[in-house]
Amino acid sequence: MDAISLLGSQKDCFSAIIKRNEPIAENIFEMWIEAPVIAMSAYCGQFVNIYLRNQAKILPRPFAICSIDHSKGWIRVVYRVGKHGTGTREITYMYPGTRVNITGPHGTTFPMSHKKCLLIGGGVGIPPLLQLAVSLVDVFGKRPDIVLGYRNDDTFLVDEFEELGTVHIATEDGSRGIKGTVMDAIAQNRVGAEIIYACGPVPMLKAVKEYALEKDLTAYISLEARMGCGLGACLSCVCKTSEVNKGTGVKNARVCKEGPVFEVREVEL
Amino acid sequence: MDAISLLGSQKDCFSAIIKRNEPIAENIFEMWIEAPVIAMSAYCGQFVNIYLRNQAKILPRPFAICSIDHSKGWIRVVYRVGKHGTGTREITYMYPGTRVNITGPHGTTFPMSHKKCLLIGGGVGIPPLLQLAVSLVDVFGKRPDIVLGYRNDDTFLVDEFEELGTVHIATEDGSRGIKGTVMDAIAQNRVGAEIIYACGPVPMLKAVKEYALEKDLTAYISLEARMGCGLGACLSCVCKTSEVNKGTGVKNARVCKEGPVFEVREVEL
Amino acid sequence: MNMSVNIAGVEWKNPVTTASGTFGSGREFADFFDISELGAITTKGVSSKPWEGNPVPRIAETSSGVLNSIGLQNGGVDRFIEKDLAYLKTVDTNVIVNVCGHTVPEYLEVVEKLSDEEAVDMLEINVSCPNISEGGMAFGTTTEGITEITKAVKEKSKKPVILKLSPNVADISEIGKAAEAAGADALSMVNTFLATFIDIRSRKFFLANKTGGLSGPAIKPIAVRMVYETAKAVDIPIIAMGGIMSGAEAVEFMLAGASAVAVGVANFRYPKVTRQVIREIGEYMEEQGFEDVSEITKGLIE
Amino acid sequence: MNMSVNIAGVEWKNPVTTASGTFGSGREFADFFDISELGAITTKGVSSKPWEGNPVPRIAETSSGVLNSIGLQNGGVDRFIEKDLAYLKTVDTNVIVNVCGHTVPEYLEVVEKLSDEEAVDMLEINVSCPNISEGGMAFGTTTEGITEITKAVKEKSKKPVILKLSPNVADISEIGKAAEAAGADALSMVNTFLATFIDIRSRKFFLANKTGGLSGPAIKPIAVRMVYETAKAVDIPIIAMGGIMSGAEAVEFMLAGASAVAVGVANFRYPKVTRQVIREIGEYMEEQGFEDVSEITKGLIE
Ligand SMILES: Cc1cc2nc3c(=O)[nH]c(=O)nc-3n(C[C@H](O)[C@H](O)[C@H](O)COP(=O)(O)OP(=O)(O)OC[C@H]3O[C@@H](n4cnc5c(N)ncnc54)[C@H](O)[C@@H]3O)c2cc1C
Ligand SMILES: Cc1cc2nc3c(=O)[nH]c(=O)nc-3n(C[C@H](O)[C@H](O)[C@H](O)COP(=O)(O)OP(=O)(O)OC[C@H]3O[C@@H](n4cnc5c(N)ncnc54)[C@H](O)[C@@H]3O)c2cc1C
Ligand SMILES: Cc1cc2nc3c(=O)[nH]c(=O)nc-3n(C[C@H](O)[C@H](O)[C@H](O)COP(=O)(O)O)c2cc1C
Ligand SMILES: Cc1cc2nc3c(=O)[nH]c(=O)nc-3n(C[C@H](O)[C@H](O)[C@H](O)COP(=O)(O)O)c2cc1C
Ligand code: FES
Ligand code: FES
Repeated sequence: MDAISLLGSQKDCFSAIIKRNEPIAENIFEMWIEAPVIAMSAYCGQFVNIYLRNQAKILPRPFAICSIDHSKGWIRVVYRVGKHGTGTREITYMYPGTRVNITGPHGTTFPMSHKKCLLIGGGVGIPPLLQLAVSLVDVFGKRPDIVLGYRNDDTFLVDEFEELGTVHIATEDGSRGIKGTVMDAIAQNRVGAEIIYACGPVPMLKAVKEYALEKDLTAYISLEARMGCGLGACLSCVCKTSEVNKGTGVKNARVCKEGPVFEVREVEL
Repeated sequence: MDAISLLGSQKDCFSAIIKRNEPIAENIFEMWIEAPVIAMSAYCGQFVNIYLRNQAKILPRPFAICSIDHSKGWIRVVYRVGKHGTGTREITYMYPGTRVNITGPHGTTFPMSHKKCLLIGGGVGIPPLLQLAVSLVDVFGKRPDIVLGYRNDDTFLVDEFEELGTVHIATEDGSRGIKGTVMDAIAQNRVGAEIIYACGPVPMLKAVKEYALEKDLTAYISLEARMGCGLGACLSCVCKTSEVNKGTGVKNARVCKEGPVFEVREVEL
Repeated sequence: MNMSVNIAGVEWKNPVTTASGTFGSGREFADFFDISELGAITTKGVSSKPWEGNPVPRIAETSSGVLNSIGLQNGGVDRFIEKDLAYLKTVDTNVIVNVCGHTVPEYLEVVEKLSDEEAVDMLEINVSCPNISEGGMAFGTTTEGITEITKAVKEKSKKPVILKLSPNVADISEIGKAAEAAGADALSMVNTFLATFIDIRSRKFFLANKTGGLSGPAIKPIAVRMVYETAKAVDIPIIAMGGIMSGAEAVEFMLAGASAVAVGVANFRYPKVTRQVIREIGEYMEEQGFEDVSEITKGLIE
Repeated sequence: MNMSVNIAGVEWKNPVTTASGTFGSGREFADFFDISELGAITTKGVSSKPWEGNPVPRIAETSSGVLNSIGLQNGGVDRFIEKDLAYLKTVDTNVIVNVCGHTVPEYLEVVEKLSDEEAVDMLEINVSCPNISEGGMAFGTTTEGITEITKAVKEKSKKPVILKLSPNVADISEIGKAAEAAGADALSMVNTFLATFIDIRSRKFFLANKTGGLSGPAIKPIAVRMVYETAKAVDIPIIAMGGIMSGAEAVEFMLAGASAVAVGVANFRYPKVTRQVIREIGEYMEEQGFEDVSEITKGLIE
């Protein structure tokens, strides 16, 4: 087996103390939460559900765990404030020192590998790759290649990635790094890899899938989906699978349970 | 005419800055709001509507204006946090420096008189009498008699009333002043009056009505009602009247428009 | 950019009116903004004689909703003409009068009196109020009932007639079709949902009338579905309502097929909301590159 | 203080179960608390063959509500028995299996298979799902439909049968009476309200299935009214649901006449909510001086 799959099993729902909640780019915030149980049991790729105070909004907001501070028992999420989405706007008003309801960790993790790793992230798909990079360096001591796609030079988390691996940047408007997509950046920088980890918008993931199939590489992608429970109970969040899924008994997998991390060949994008 | 009726007409709805919001007794808070337009046009007896941030709660919360600081352009409301009522709980979380949506001033005012005035308040019916006392002293230079009923010695606003008139206190448990009702306090203290102003729970207002009719005194009472719009448009807040009401065309008056202040003889309690 | 709409022959400067019973006759809101900016003002329900309405409490707050059982209190049509209509004459916009009654003759008395008033532009027939025992909802829940009342009113009315539909039915589009067949010039929908609230401390119904009508954002997803179904079934214009709190919900109802919208309990939360709704519909048109507001009504991509 | 209730011959340790489709088969919630504390666990809908369900998006958030169009995805009854029921055997509480189908024979196949399973305590027949084209809601919206399915199921079932009613009807108590007359042992109500949500930016229906079912606190006032009306009309016990977020709403439904309650989308907001509901019902009983939980069901003062 060339990948180590680790699954956290301990879960709880509780009100955790917010330690920091600040903008780090336009409409992008980072929030540090004191959640020792989650920090202890979570692995890279998993997510947490954040519950809103607003009683009119019932559904949890799922966010990938961007990084874990094991010594403090803190976790970090980096989130985009939606233009029309009002829940994330409300999260920006959650002040440090106050409490937020949270459950986690949920979902599958990035199976780690000692091979030559390529991390590909686009937009708010970038955050979950940070803890993966940390873990890869920690466990295997190898610096991965990291390709990050942003809209423009209003980037975030780049410094932290640069400490962990070789970073290539693509921007839509060319204001930083290469003008174009992450795939353009891979081609132009001739980035090679034995295994791929990717998270980002669907068009990007489709390109990653094509690339992985063409080069016959294993590629783990992390998916987003509209969620209800975020726990595996309601079947809101499914994605089509190529085979009958063991968890559901049909050709569907729950992104919150069998995902969010899938090997590209398992799912239809 | 022995009473001067003054009606504010200028209205607005806007987000006003909260200057203070603190507990002054158990489950009783006072909130100072910077609302110059309201401060300028409001008279004693009128109320404001406070709108909640919680999108799940649509109806405004009506609160009497307890006092007006004309020099600063501030108004004060003193409010009870309901045991099961969640809107007032939310209002306690409105921090100074943040903004609150508010409209006002609404409703009728206490018609002021140069006669010997008796002010009778019970519970959260006490706050609106404060601005009345201030106005009576300001305009006519006479100190009114003031009878205040509380549950126990966890009283509020007493010091401020004492600066304006002669205060008699009744408490349900006898822990301060006379043990009993405001009517007991009036009887025991042999408080005399030519005109009465009262605000408080319905049983108290019924006793005041009986007393006023017996002694043949004019008595203005301020009523509470379940409100919808709080503006006179929806007819949620009516009370029964003895005559066909000019505002509505039936034997009903709108507490938010023809009230909250009524002469006792106009309404059925 | 054209925001005006033509509803059954009446030109509205924009597609926004007020929901009956939530705006009085406009006077109270004139303190806050220039109400002539509205496409139309829809008044509270008016009956042939004065109605006292239901006992209090008449209103309760629910999660994202409001439950009311006013019971159509009003001072009667004569007083309405004398006081409210006299005031509304001074406001430069359309006036839609909401008409209620217990029996057909009661409705007709009001219709006839208002037909002679120049200041009245349209009549909205309320056959869907859940808060009165006879009449009201009774006419609005069967195809026979709606046919009877529509025919009778159309025969007497000199003004375009809007039938206001009840959502407390299995298939609202059937009722809408029956109203159209009987001659209705337009439909308005939805009235409130029959509902209740029990106070668990007193163990009694909270409303003195036991039940009431639910409206507000809580019911919007059901109302949008009903407007969509009905718009497919009829050719007359629909004035839609049910939980419009901003331009977004107004646009949503129009995409579902409504030609105009009415704002109800949102007026209780923010007295200037109707003006905001008009502005935000305009902003949406700009964003989508629409020249005419009717493009929203035809704009759903299925 | 006695919190146990007897629903159609089955003893529940307390009157709280989960609403079908919102709790899976319980496994996911067992991570959070001991689910054997529940009066019963109601599973997601189970059909004779595996169902893929509807395309995504299948869920949307509305004001104080949730709109879903899952379309009853499930792995079929055989897989259910093998996987879910095997797990539920290890949980010390009642198991209610929600049964769905397109045709009567499809329902009966599931009923027969589950009738032979000792671990199944009750069957809940879902004739009210608005998210599948045939079957589902079709059986639940007419007295004929409900009579047919109830009789057929009762003939085959060895377990007590609960009929789950649709709120998308003009008079739900009529449907409830028909179910009772046809032999239903209990009723559960309400299923979701047919509703929709249009995304105004894309100008498309948000849900891939166009329409969905609305539930949550938004609809509670309508659901309580329906439970009240039906409880007056029938003698069989009612399991009530629709927006229960805490003990207060559970008590409200019981005062309206329900013998038990089910918690749905509240599980999405707070995974331990069912335990809290049980505790708060107990606190309410203490506060009101009730010795037996059935006193709440009889406790409304009219
Ligand atoms: C497993 C997972 C991990 C995620 N990680 C991150 C992250 O690290 N950083 C980040 O910025 N975003 C992340 N997202 C997306 C994030 O959940 C949404 O941006 C957020 O829920 C939007 O909420 P809102 O209240 O602003 O939107 P609203 O439109 O108000 O939300 C309405 C409903 O739609 C859902 N929703 C809206 N947009 C999305 C979306 N793009 N994906 C899924 N559900 C959505 C909401 O959760 C809510 O239920 C993740 C999503 C998933 C499924
Ligand atoms: C003209 C007027 C002046 C008032 N002045 C004061 C004051 O100065 N200080 C004070 O503490 N209280 C005052 N009240 C009462 C105050 O409005 C209520 O206590 C408050 O609305 C309760 O809100 P809640 O969110 O806690 O209750 P909830 O139960 O959550 O409210 C639900 C609904 O019921 C209404 N409601 C609940 N209790 C009352 C009540 N007792 N009277 C009227 N509506 C109610 C709410 O406004 C809301 O619409 C006044 C009421 C009126 C009508
Ligand atoms: C307090 C109140 C009074 C109402 N009175 C009437 C009425 O007199 N006639 C009528 O047809 N509808 C009446 N309605 C229904 C509204 O006009 C409207 O159909 C409903 O409230 C839905 O819109 P909303 O959700 O925007 O409030 C009333 C609604 C409320 C809340
Ligand atoms: C995501 C979801 C899935 C559901 N699936 C089913 C189902 O399979 N069978 C069924 O009878 N009801 C189903 N329902 C309806 C619920 O059981 C319940 O009747 C409804 O949600 C009202 O309760 P609530 O407001 O507490 O959620 C589902 C509801 C939701 C939200
Ligand atoms: S969100 Fe409920 S199963 Fe995934
Ligand atoms: S609260 Fe609407 S008229 Fe008084």
